[in-house]
Amino acid sequence: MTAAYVTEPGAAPARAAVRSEDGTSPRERDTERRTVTAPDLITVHDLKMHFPVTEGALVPRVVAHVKAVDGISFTIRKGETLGLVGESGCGKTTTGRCILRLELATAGEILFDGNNLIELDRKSMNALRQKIQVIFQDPYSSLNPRMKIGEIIAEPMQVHRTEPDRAARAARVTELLRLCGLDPKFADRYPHEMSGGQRQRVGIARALSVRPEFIICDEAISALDVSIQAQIINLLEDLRDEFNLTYLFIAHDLSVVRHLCHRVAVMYLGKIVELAECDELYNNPMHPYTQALLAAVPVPDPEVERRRAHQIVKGEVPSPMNPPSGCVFHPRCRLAVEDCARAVPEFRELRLGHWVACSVI
Amino acid sequence: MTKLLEIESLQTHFFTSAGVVRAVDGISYDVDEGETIAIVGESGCGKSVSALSVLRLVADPPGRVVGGSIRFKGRDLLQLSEEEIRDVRGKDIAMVFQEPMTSLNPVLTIGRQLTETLQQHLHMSREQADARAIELLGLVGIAEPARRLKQYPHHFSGGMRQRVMIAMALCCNPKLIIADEPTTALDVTIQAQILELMKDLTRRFGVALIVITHNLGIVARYADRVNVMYAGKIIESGTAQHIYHDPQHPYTLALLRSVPRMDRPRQARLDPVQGQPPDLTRLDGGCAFRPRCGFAVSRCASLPPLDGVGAGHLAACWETETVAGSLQRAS
Amino acid sequence: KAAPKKGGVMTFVVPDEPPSWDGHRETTFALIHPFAPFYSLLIKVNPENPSSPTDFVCDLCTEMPKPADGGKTYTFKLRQGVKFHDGTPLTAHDVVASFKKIISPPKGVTSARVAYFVMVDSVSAPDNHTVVFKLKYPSGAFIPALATPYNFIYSKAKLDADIRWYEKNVMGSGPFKFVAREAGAFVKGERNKDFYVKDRPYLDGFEAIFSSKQALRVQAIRGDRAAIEFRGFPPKSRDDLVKALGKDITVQESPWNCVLLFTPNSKKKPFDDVRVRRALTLAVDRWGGSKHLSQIAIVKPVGGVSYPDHPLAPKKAELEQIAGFWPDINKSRAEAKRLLKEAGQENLKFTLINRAIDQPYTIVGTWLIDQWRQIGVTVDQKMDPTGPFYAKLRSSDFDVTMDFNCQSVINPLLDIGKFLSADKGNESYGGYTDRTLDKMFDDMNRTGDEAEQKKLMLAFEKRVLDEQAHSFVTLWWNRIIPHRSYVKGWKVSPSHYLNQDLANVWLDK
Amino acid sequence: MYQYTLKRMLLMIPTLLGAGILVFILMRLIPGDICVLRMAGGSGYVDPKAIANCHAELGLDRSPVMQFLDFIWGFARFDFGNSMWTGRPIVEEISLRFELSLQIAIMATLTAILLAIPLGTISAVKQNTWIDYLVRGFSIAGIAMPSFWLGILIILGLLITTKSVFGTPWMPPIKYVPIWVDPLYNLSMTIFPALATGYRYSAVATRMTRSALLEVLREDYVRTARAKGLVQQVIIRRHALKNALLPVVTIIGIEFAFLMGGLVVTEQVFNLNGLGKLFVASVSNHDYAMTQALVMLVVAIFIFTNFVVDIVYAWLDPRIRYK
Amino acid sequence: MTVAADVRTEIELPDRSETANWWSRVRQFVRRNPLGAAGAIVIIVMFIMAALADFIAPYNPVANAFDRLHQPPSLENWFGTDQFGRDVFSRIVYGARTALLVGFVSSFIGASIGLVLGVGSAYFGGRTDLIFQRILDVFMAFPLIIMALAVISIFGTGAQNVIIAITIPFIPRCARVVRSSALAIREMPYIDAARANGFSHSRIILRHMVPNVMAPFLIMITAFVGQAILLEASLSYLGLGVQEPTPAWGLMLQGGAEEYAESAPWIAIFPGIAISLAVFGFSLFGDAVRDELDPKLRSQ
Ligand SMILES: Nc1ncnc2c1ncn2[C@@H]1O[C@H](COP(=O)(O)OP(=O)(O)OP(=O)(O)O)[C@@H](O)[C@H]1O
Ligand SMILES: Nc1ncnc2c1ncn2[C@@H]1O[C@H](COP(=O)(O)OP(=O)(O)OP(=O)(O)O)[C@@H](O)[C@H]1O
Ligand SMILES: [Mg+2]
Ligand SMILES: [Mg+2]
Repeated sequence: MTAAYVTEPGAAPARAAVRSEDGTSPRERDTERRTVTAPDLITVHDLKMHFPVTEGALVPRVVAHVKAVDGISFTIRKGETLGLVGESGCGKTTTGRCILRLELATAGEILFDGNNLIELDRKSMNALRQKIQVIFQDPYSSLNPRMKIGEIIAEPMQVHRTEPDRAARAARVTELLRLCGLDPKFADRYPHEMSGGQRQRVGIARALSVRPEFIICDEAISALDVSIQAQIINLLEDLRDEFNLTYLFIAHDLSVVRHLCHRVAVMYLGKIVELAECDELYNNPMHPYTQALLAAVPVPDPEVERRRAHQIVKGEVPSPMNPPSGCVFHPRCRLAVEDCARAVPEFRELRLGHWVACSVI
Repeated sequence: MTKLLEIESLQTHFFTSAGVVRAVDGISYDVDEGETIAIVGESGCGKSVSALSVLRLVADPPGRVVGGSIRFKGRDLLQLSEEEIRDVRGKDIAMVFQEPMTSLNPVLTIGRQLTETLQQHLHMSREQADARAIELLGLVGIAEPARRLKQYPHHFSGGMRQRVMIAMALCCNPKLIIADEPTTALDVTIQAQILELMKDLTRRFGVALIVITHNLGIVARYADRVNVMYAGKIIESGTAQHIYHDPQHPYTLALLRSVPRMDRPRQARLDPVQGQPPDLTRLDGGCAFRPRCGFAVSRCASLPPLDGVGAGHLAACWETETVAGSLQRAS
Repeated sequence: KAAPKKGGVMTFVVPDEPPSWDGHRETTFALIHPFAPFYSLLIKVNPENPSSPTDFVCDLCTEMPKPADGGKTYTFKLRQGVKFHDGTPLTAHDVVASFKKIISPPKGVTSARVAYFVMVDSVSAPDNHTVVFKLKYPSGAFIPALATPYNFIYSKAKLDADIRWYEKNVMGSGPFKFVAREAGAFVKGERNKDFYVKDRPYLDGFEAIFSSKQALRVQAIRGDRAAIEFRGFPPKSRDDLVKALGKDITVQESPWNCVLLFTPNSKKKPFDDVRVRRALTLAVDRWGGSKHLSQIAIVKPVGGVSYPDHPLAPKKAELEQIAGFWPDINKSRAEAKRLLKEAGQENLKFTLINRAIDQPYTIVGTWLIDQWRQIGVTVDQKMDPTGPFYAKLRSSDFDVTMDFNCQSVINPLLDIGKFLSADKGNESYGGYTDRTLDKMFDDMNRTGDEAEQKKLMLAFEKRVLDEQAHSFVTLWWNRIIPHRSYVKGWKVSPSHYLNQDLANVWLDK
Repeated sequence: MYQYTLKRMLLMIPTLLGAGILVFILMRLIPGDICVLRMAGGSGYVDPKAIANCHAELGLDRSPVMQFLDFIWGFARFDFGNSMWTGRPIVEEISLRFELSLQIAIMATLTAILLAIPLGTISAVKQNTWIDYLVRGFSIAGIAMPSFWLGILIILGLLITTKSVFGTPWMPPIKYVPIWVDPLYNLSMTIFPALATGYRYSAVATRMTRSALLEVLREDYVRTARAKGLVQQVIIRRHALKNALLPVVTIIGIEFAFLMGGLVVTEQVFNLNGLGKLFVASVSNHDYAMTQALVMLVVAIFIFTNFVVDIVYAWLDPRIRYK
Repeated sequence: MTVAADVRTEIELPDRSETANWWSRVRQFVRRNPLGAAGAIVIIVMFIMAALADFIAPYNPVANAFDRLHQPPSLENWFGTDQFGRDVFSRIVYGARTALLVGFVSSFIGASIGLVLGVGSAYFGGRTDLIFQRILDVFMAFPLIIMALAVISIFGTGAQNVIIAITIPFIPRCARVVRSSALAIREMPYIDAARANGFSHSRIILRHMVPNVMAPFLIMITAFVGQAILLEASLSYLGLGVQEPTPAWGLMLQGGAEEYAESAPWIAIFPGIAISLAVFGFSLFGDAVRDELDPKLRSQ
């Protein structure tokens, strides 16, 4: 690094992270070390996704924009899991879709392996798609009901020619099903013959089929039953370790994010309001929104609950079509001062690797 | 103190082409006045159906209450005529449903939907009903209630709709409110608002509350007593304290262990409940959790009764000792 | 016979609505039925004897003229005191102006019957009550052409002001005055009190209601929503009406100056082979067909190329000599099969183009197909609406087509022009050229001698239908008019175009 | 609302233009010639000069592009020109027929609504009982019966029964008289076709009501209403029916538009001098001008009806209210 | 503490619930949907008539017999004879062929073209969809019978052209329905998954979207068959349908219905019943298909 040392907003800390006080498992330390030394895999810089709202059926005219994602930046290192949390409609999914280029971002850049995904032509993008996979929230609608499980898993291999011949594909399907904890005989079943948890395993197997480097898990577990969620979380963890996968883990269950992620970004109304190492964020939340979010999560222990202070944030998330001026959180913020309504807070690195967008603290 | 609601061996089955779904298969519990009872359990275990059965709202066909009794203030709701049960619905017992987005009629104003209950049960005039509706909306924390009355559900956000649903439930000063996953569809911050509101209102008006949920955290915060359901049966019942600190049924235990917890240090690995939820059409006579249970023994092939394992603490398991033992060892 | 009663409004149904109201330019009976009562003609068929093909009487003239100048000049004296409905007097100049419009229309004006009057050299009015026609050559076709019911006499003043005025207006001198018309619905007329025939018309008025579905027209008569329909009903409807209404229904029938033909395309294989064409006609049992089809369709008389009751038409014995009219159908069919075999066409298959009109086109077509089936020929029928049907006829886009000839005044000398060579007659669609035939036709028209004409006609007939087998007559039509018995004074004629001024009609109510 | 209306009007233009192009091309693809058709009464022969003359008179000798531009330009000025067949102004030709068609369409639609909504509701509420089967059978029978067949049966039935009852056969009038001139006469003519088509079209609407209501009855808010202890009738009337009517309104709207332009067969059966009959006549007469005008009219009615349906929709469903 | 078994231990597959055999499936269908079953019977009878017409029909359906004109039903002629003396029963049996041919071919072709257009339009969206929508508007607004009339006038009559005339109006109707369900499908995550994997447009359309709009497609087809039979009858009534002497129900109604409605009603009654029954059958069956395929209706 030379004199022009300017960290990207939201970038991973350059040196070893502040350790949490409590004991961490050997495995966790291991991954942490890897994170520190690993190169950046994906860098999102000032990403904006504004959906035009049109009127007029004949000659559509743009009357407004839904600012689903409004200038966010972060970096994910190889082997790292970044959690993305926030309330419904804050733009988590849209961020993921922009990276997958299911939506063409309005502005900003997404660097993956040195390529800016936003500017890539269709052909080179398709080649890259093999490395970026996705697991969706709804296990019921993310599998084509008219295809057999085997076909679903084999199709990406066929298209990307990672496994050009049929027999090899079949063998790999068996292997993948096993890997995801399913009986290989499932290969010639249809999705509707399976339970939600099983389907989610199929979704994971499909994502793994072309040996990706980066997987976007968009609420991959929130549609599942509590008793099944843990199975899938463990599976995701195991696979990450085994194949050195990088995850963008989108969720709104804060306890799951805490369990699974190395770093966490908190989004609110199209912006990242806080980004930090996982333990740092949970132990020392700085942004008032993050604090409220954490306070709102009930803990399954009556004793603890009785002792906890219940700080409840007022109001609801405004529409991204006309977000509040200044700091988007100020109408609901308990710390808000007059200036918050005017000045857009800077996304600052308040501590090493701990970025916050709040001008009050 | 008299029991407000006594449910005894309630059985509700669905007769479908795939076979008989024993959605609720002999559950019994009581609710005292002003008490908050939680029912937890995984998806499809019969929580909603048991709640709907209380007001005889299960779609018939295919569903039917095939056995048991539900006594509300001593009257068996299952024996009432259609008119009599209508009088109970909304007046004595009110319900709040899971999906605030679809549970309100999109083509009627909020006001209309609120006042029609008042007019039906309390025979209020239009003006009286409107006044009461405004009062109720204010109560559940909706600003400018008079103006809001004339609006339609689509003008309201999810959280506000759920507030309206609560206002609607409170309309006729019911003795009991059954809330079926009232916050599942909402964001955490909104969820907290709604729960706090419900807790507050039920306390203030002394309304008993049955909350159905699968979020163990919510239960811990609000419930006096907890019933854990599995495959159409209550498998454990007790105070929140019992359930969280002294679970006697392997399923309860497994459920508690499987969720990552914010109040504890990060675990290396989660401890999931193995296997898949049971198919309610193909239950054999034995304990339904047996195939997924780490404590299963041969005796589990016969149905364990829901027996007391402590004061006000019931569990349906042959191996409660072993379970308790394992708990001791673990801690 | 009861004395005619005055008064009453007669309602009748008309299957179609005419395009314009100008008789000179239109060719459909739909114009005649509602509009003929408004106009006078110079001469017309005898309303007392309409079934005769040769009985013409004066309408506006006072006396049928004798041809002078070797048959080249006809001088008509007109009635005095005839008035148009607007009160202006009708003079010879009006008659001349009308016929000039028919015979030699000015540019931009359409007349449908220019060809009828090719023999006319000039028409003039030496004085107010005399009209003189000068012909280029004597012709037996002139008087019948003159009696054509479309030759309405218009007012010269109106024509001078706007020669196309009559397309959208009515102003004649006929027995009825125009009252109202509603598009697609009806035309109403009322009695012309100043009509030149004393005490006529009997009716106070009439109402012509347009109704395109035949079944509905039949029911209308049954339910007394209408008294009569002048085109004709099929036999079954007649029987139903009689059965339902008994003596309230009177039926008048007449052979009809219309005939269906079928014409092979001589330019197309294998119909360029006379043997194939002959086989097709030999297969058709006309005598049997007459008996059978007359029960279900508006056809009956067996005849050759000219109207069967006309003096020029062949006698039955003569007819039986012609192929397709042989009394022994089995022999005829055997011959047909032999011919086909000889021509190598035993498994002949073709499509018959037909006009999508039930009575009698579809029925005759279907019957023909069954007739041909019996000599092993497979035929597909393709029905076309009138527009496309004409288009196909005229462009020779067919194997075999149904064809028709339907004229108003019976005038065989004109009517058989239908069979001339393609370049000569313009009305034949077989695509053949036969100069012998053309010469026979010319000779027939030029000779005044009736016996000679008859001889030539027979030869013509033989050549068209048998020897050269160009085009074939199926059956002549049969006009069946069942009407309310209270309709009196109307006599059926061999053409639905004729005798429609309604002057003599009265209601016995 | 005003702006919305304006927008809808603009939206009509491409549809109308498309329909104009379509009908223009279709008509000219039909083999045959109006002039031949007019003048070939006796034997199919027409003097070529007469044809040329007639073409010039009707403007058919110009290039198709010119003809098209003329048609569209005339249409844009609401100048529909003259019928090629009768030579009279098209507006005059259409007006009486329009009146009749409109009356029948309104009466038939009313019949359909009056049949469909109660029957559909009963059928849904009593799902899978014999009443349900009966209603469904009755309504499907309406669709299954060819309409002309039904018409023939009606007329014949009237003739035969009146004959046996009164001694003289009676049939409906075959001539249209506007309702304000002679209501009784008018109704005695229009009632039968209106019933016949109304029954037929009620079938679709009945089925739609039934299935929409069944769907709505499964909705959460109906369960909410039941949980509030409302009476069944109130639930159906207030909560279910209003929602269920949304798709039914669409169906009825489409059918109304269809009735305005598509009653071809029924008009033949009852000799109704309506738009359908005129349509058939003008197509078979090759009356380009008339057919074009009629298509534009019917398409405009179709669009207008859709517009009305949208307004009714907005009135029924507060979620779609236009500013 | 119970040892957490490795999550990856296979979830074993229970035996496939013994796939209900064919017969019990049929019985279930009949129980669930008695009206649909009645419709199915009608359709089966029609198919049998069409397939085995040569054996079932006692007479040649086109041979005229002028000695037996409009005979009432009797032992020789079960349904009587028509105006050409042809056996009505035989003509009805053979007529099933025409009805099924016209019905199935037109609805299949119409629905298939509509399927491709609808799915394509929904998938590509944007301007393509906008233009396509406007074109659909035109065709939807265009009076159906006039379109048929024009098509027949252009191409001429005959079964094949009747099929064309009936097919054309079906296309936009099917396209519209398919498009709206394809729009919903396009938003499904599995389509996103396919797009995220860079599958080609044709693959996404053909493998992922088309199979999933099969339900509305099949529903449309069954609904269309009945309509096509009716439309053919209407065209026949206007003289534009299948032509004599082809045995076709609509044609039989046209030729005989009005003229002989009173004196020889059997000429018109039997084909009328045949048409009504067929349409009735297909409508009932179509409803049943919809109930079976539409999960919303099924879970009642
Ligand atoms: N295609 C689109 N067109 C217009 N607006 C869109 C589109 N997709 C998303 N949005 C809007 O963008 C905002 C962000 O949506 P997004 O799905 O990214 O939120 P999310 O954080 O994933 O929410 P959830 O937790 O509910 O999944 C929402 O307000 C949404 O309505
Ligand atoms: N209408 C129905 N027909 C058939 N089976 C039904 C019906 N409704 C519910 N069931 C079955 O009854 C069982 C219990 O359903 P219930 O809705 O009570 O579950 P739940 O515990 O509320 O689940 P969730 O947490 O998903 O709401 C389920 O297995 C379900 O499949
Ligand atoms: Mg999302
Ligand atoms: Mg539930």
